[in-house]
Amino acid sequence: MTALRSVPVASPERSVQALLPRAAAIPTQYLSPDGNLTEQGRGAPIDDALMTTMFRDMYLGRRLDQQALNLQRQGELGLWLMSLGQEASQVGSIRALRDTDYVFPSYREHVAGLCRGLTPTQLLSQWRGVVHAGWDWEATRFHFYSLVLGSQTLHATGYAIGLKHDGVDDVVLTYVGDGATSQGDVNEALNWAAVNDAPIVFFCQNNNWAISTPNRAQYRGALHRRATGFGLRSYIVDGNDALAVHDVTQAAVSHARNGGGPVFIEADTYRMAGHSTSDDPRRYREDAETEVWKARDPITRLELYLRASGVDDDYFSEVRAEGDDLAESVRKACLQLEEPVLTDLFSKVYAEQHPVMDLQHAEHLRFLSTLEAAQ
Amino acid sequence: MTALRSVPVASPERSVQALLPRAAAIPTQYLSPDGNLTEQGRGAPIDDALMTTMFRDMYLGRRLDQQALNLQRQGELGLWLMSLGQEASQVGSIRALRDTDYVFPSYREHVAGLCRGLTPTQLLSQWRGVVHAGWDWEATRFHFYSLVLGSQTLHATGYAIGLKHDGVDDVVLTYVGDGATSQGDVNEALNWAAVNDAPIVFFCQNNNWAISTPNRAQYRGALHRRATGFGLRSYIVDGNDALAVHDVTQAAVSHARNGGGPVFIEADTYRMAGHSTSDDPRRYREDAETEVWKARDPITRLELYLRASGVDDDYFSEVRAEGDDLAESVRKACLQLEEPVLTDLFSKVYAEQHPVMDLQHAEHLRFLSTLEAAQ
Amino acid sequence: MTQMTMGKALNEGLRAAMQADDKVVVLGEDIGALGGVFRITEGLQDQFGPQRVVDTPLAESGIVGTAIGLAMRGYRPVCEIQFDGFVYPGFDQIVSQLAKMRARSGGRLAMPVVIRIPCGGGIGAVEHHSESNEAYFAHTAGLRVVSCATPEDAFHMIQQAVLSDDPVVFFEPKRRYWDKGDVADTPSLDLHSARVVRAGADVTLVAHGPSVKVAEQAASFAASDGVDVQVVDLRSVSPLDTTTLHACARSTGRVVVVHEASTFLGIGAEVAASVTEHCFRDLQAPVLRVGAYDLPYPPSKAEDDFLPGVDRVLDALERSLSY
Amino acid sequence: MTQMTMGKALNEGLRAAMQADDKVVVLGEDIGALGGVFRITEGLQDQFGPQRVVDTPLAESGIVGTAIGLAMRGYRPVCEIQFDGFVYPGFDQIVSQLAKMRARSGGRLAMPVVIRIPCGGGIGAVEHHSESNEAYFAHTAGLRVVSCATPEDAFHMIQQAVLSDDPVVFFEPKRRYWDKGDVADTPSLDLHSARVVRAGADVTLVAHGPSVKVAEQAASFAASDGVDVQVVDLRSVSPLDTTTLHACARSTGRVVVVHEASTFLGIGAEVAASVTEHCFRDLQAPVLRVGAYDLPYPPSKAEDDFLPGVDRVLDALERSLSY
Ligand SMILES: Cc1ncc(C[n+]2csc(CCOP(=O)(O)OP(=O)(O)O)c2C)c(N)n1
Ligand SMILES: Cc1ncc(C[n+]2csc(CCOP(=O)(O)OP(=O)(O)O)c2C)c(N)n1
Ligand SMILES: [Mg+2]
Ligand SMILES: [Mg+2]
Repeated sequence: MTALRSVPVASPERSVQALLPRAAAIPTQYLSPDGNLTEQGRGAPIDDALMTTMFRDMYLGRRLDQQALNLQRQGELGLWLMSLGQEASQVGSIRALRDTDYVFPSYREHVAGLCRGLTPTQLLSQWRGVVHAGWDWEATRFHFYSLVLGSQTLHATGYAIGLKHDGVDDVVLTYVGDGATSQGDVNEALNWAAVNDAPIVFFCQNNNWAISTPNRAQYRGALHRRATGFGLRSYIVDGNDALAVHDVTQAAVSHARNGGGPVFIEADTYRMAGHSTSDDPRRYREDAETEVWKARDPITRLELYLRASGVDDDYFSEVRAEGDDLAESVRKACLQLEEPVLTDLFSKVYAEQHPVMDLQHAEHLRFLSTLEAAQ
Repeated sequence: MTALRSVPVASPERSVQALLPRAAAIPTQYLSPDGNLTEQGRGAPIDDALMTTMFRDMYLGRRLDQQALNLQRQGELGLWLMSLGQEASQVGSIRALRDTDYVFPSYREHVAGLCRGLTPTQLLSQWRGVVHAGWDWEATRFHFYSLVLGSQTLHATGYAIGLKHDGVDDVVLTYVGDGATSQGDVNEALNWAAVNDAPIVFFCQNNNWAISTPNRAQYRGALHRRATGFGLRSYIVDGNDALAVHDVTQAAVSHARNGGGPVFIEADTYRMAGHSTSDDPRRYREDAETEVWKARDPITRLELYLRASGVDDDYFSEVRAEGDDLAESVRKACLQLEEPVLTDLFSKVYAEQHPVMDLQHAEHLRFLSTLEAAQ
Repeated sequence: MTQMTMGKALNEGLRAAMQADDKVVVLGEDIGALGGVFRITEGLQDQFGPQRVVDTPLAESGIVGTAIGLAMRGYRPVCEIQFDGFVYPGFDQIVSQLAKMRARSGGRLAMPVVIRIPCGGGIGAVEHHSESNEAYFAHTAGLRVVSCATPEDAFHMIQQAVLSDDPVVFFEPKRRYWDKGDVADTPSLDLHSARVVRAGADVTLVAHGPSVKVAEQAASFAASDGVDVQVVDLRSVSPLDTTTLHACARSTGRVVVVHEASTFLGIGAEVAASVTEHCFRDLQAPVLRVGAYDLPYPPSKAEDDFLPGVDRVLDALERSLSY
Repeated sequence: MTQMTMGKALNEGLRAAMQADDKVVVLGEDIGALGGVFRITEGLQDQFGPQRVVDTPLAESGIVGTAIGLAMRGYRPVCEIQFDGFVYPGFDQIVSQLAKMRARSGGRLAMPVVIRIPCGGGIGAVEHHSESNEAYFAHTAGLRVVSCATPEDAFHMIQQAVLSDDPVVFFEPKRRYWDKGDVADTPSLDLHSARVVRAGADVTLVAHGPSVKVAEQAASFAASDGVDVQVVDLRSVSPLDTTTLHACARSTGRVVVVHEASTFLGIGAEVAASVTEHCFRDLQAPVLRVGAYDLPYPPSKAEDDFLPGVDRVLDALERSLSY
């Protein structure tokens, strides 16, 4: 044994190579909060028509949000989850897709949904409790909402793999929240997409909060770094800058479309309202924080830019008028939404014959008839 | 509108900053496969006594494996999962812990278990079908196995958080396989540990296969990179080099113990045998691959090193004799393991009174008595 | 004896449990500063600190899995699942790990973990927010499953659940959170006993959780028609208090069981099977079940017809009596 | 008509389904080159390629969740869960997503997904490898749950399951994989019908999956004692073929139901409740249940006493007859 060297144990910290989590990258930003092009932005592609389209999208989305809030306060909706503050993330991303690309939203993507041609009323119907899925997802290529957090990311991944098998060059984009990234499903989806080189873009609206849970209690490191670790190409972008979001998403989509594999985009944004109409954010966060983000408002920012670029008042009044119409008409249509009838639902659970369901349906009809007889 | 700049859309690839998955780092290696110190190794701390201890641990572990295999082939065990080839990963890591540090194994950590003082027979008992948990986990600080892949990583994380709350400076080490990293639970655990700065080391024996599934079908990027993305400190080490594994684990453990937060270690190793005694690896992998890894055998490697360092034959014959004893005695003890009796189990499900269980127990006893009466 | 809502009773019960034993920790999504979406943990973080009242990452498997680890370390975790429909991502940890741990360990390892689940419908919620999934857990050996129907039971049962060395899935009927009731200082029953809520000689009506109130209302209506309905609140869904249940069934010879869960393999099936097996000769009519129909929970505007309400219960009572 | 084992019948059934429709894809852990741990998918990857026979990452939620996405894209995925005890990590995707999708979509979105689960005990396996968890799925509205008991049914039922536009949880009794039997070229029953396996006038014995053989053995023993036992193989656990079930119960007036799952809230509870409700006046004795005891699956050396075997069934038949 004497021949063995007996070196004093060196500090292990020095003797091995450790990989340290890197800090988050700096988000891509083209438009500064005061509406000026940043240095990055000055090198970026700018499409006039797109800018005004996106402004309109965001503006109308916000009007819908406000009217839905009113309706909820008046008892006409059971619940509503506002997109307030996240309009640029939604509009910038969805406008970077082809119409045939398939979208799997989470549950807060009303503004994106409008861009896909969903009617405001369709968007409200679920929250009024008349249907679970309020629109034609095949026609709009905008799937119905998933309320079980993160579950849709696996569906999206499976769908994307199907696209690849079919040799179609559409891509899938799925929206996911910062909170949802903690779910096993989302991480399984990232891994699955990577292993399969699936043509999918995970678009994470990191609005800094999951109900009352701030990012620091949700994860460490940075979400886009995590995606990188799973082998995805990943981006971080200022989520309140529609222009940057659009360009980054386009880059991501083209990467995925061209067989480059899955991409993750982290959009740094903020939930300006409460989590939902049932939530009171003052219980867990400072108004001062919200104030900071008010100054980064995505709609104001683009308006300032457009005005500085010479877009005139006429344009803005037109859009405002359209917003008034939207608000007015959605209120009417909402109140007229047809209510579901239980007896209709028995035939909508299974495609094929089901004796137990038939028995229950018959039993329900019998019961209804006794009620009628009693009257 | 005319004032808007109309720049042609540049290639998005050039206009945004993409984070690309980085390739795996190079594993830390102190001993080359032929038993020589590498350059890294020459700067490393070497403890003579530890080297011979670890050789003995690995050797005895392999003897247990072989004897268990024999017993299974003779019908005395229902199943056995060999550690063949992974001895350095297990011994190097477990020997870097204090006795009070708590270990959550997966199901293949027999060699580590021996180091913690588990008897070979205790290790066999579960696979003979006489118990689910064959040893005193509190005394050995080595938890019973978890067969639902990855589930133990969350228990380990919770336990580690408990340690931290208690102000104890023990750490937790949990073993996990490459395949298991695809499970949602493991990713939730990484995140949870990071958020809580939990004193835990995730030790991943990346043996390149999950039954028949090779790494390339399991994940992309590299597992230690994924952990980095979750905000963990992470290491990659040559898992067939006990010396390097020990030193890296020591670094990790001391980081975790000193409040630095969770650590992930990826040990690059190989499952030399089939997945289990029920598995035939020739159905899915080339013998040539196994041959490559044979040349990297962890036990041979350390033996070569020790011999070159002057450890004499006496030492090796002693260890061999010990191995013979182990093999002999475990065979005897295995055949004598007491079998479970169903009637005993009714009282082991609940701590407190349970009328339905009592009814069933009584019913079972009644049934047994009718059987006896019939005889 | 004080008056309070069920929500407040749960809050006070948790507070008392935490005061009594500093190994009791509470974990879940948004239970800290917010006090939980139903405010059941309101004020607890202020009082006991963020180490004992923990806002977790958003992952139910993580909540239950780390609670198991904490229990192994000697803690007594109480997990909050935000809504019934979100317990499934944690199903493996509950069913394979939490439930089986003691048996797997040969009876040595205790798992004093409580999983609180606000359950059931009737509040006009969107999908996944109105489910009654107690049968999944009741079918799982190793778990205890209970449900409170009154503020009094809420206050005492949550404390008894925390004191239990067995894992307890604790269902809280969310639409009763705002109902007020008297709360006595000491519990009158243990965690596993059924309670005869109303004496009656003609027919036994068995319910638990949110349906107890429905059963009592139905019994009142029936009384005005001269029918004397006995109402039993199961309280413990697993184990069933078969002694009480069978005695009640024998006393009237007619049993109707009502619950919000799907009828097929709902707890009503077990009640029917058990009562029939043990009280066959005393039964005048088959046990009748009034559960939700076997549809996924419908859009909320249809929930009143979907949930077993007073009229469906009265209809079943009538069918039982006229059998 | 050919003779083959149940394992082979499943393999051939899958092959036929894949040949008939190239939208059928098979996914799971180790099902490619290895052919699955039970070799049920042996040779399929060679024949249909790695795009249709997919070795997935090791994650059950991922398997089911991506299968749902594939189904939305027009595929008909067949998922293999490696062992019964490993389906729980995928529980949310099965119960909240797969099961509810059609109803959520207002009846518009079909979910032709099959989840194959090798189930049950009796093979001396370690923990989590011998479970019978059909009741969880049977309690879930939106799913169909079936189990094959013979090679013939295995061959045809797997094809019928693949053809179904509804999600089907397909239980394969693993200890019967090696049993041989005749397989006719065309199916004699649809996926949802029970089968009277043996005629009998004295008592009806109801079973499914691995317990059908136990029931038949018990019936043979009973026959030698002069008792004429009718044996019914449920085949479909959800929906139950109540027509056949009730008719059989009425014909003998005595019913015993046997299954490997826990007794409490096992499918026997539903059989008992349903038969009692609909055939009360015809019953001479209460429906008796012979299930596994409500313990987590014991170490395998105790499984013979744990599982409902022939002796326990005979005991129950006797109790029923002498009631
Ligand atoms: C599996 C699951 N658990 C819990 C919930 C309850 N819940 C609804 S939204 C929410 C927070 C989501 O946060 P995030 O993912 O950041 O999305 P955001 O609401 O901020 O858009 C929670 C906890 C749920 N819907 N699903
Ligand atoms: C949740 C779950 N799914 C499936 C299995 C079946 N199974 C047992 S071991 C194994 C492969 C594990 O591979 P890995 O994690 O790399 O560990 P190794 O066996 O290589 O040590 C599989 C699929 C399981 N035990 N648990
Ligand atoms: Mg958020
Ligand atoms: Mg492996």
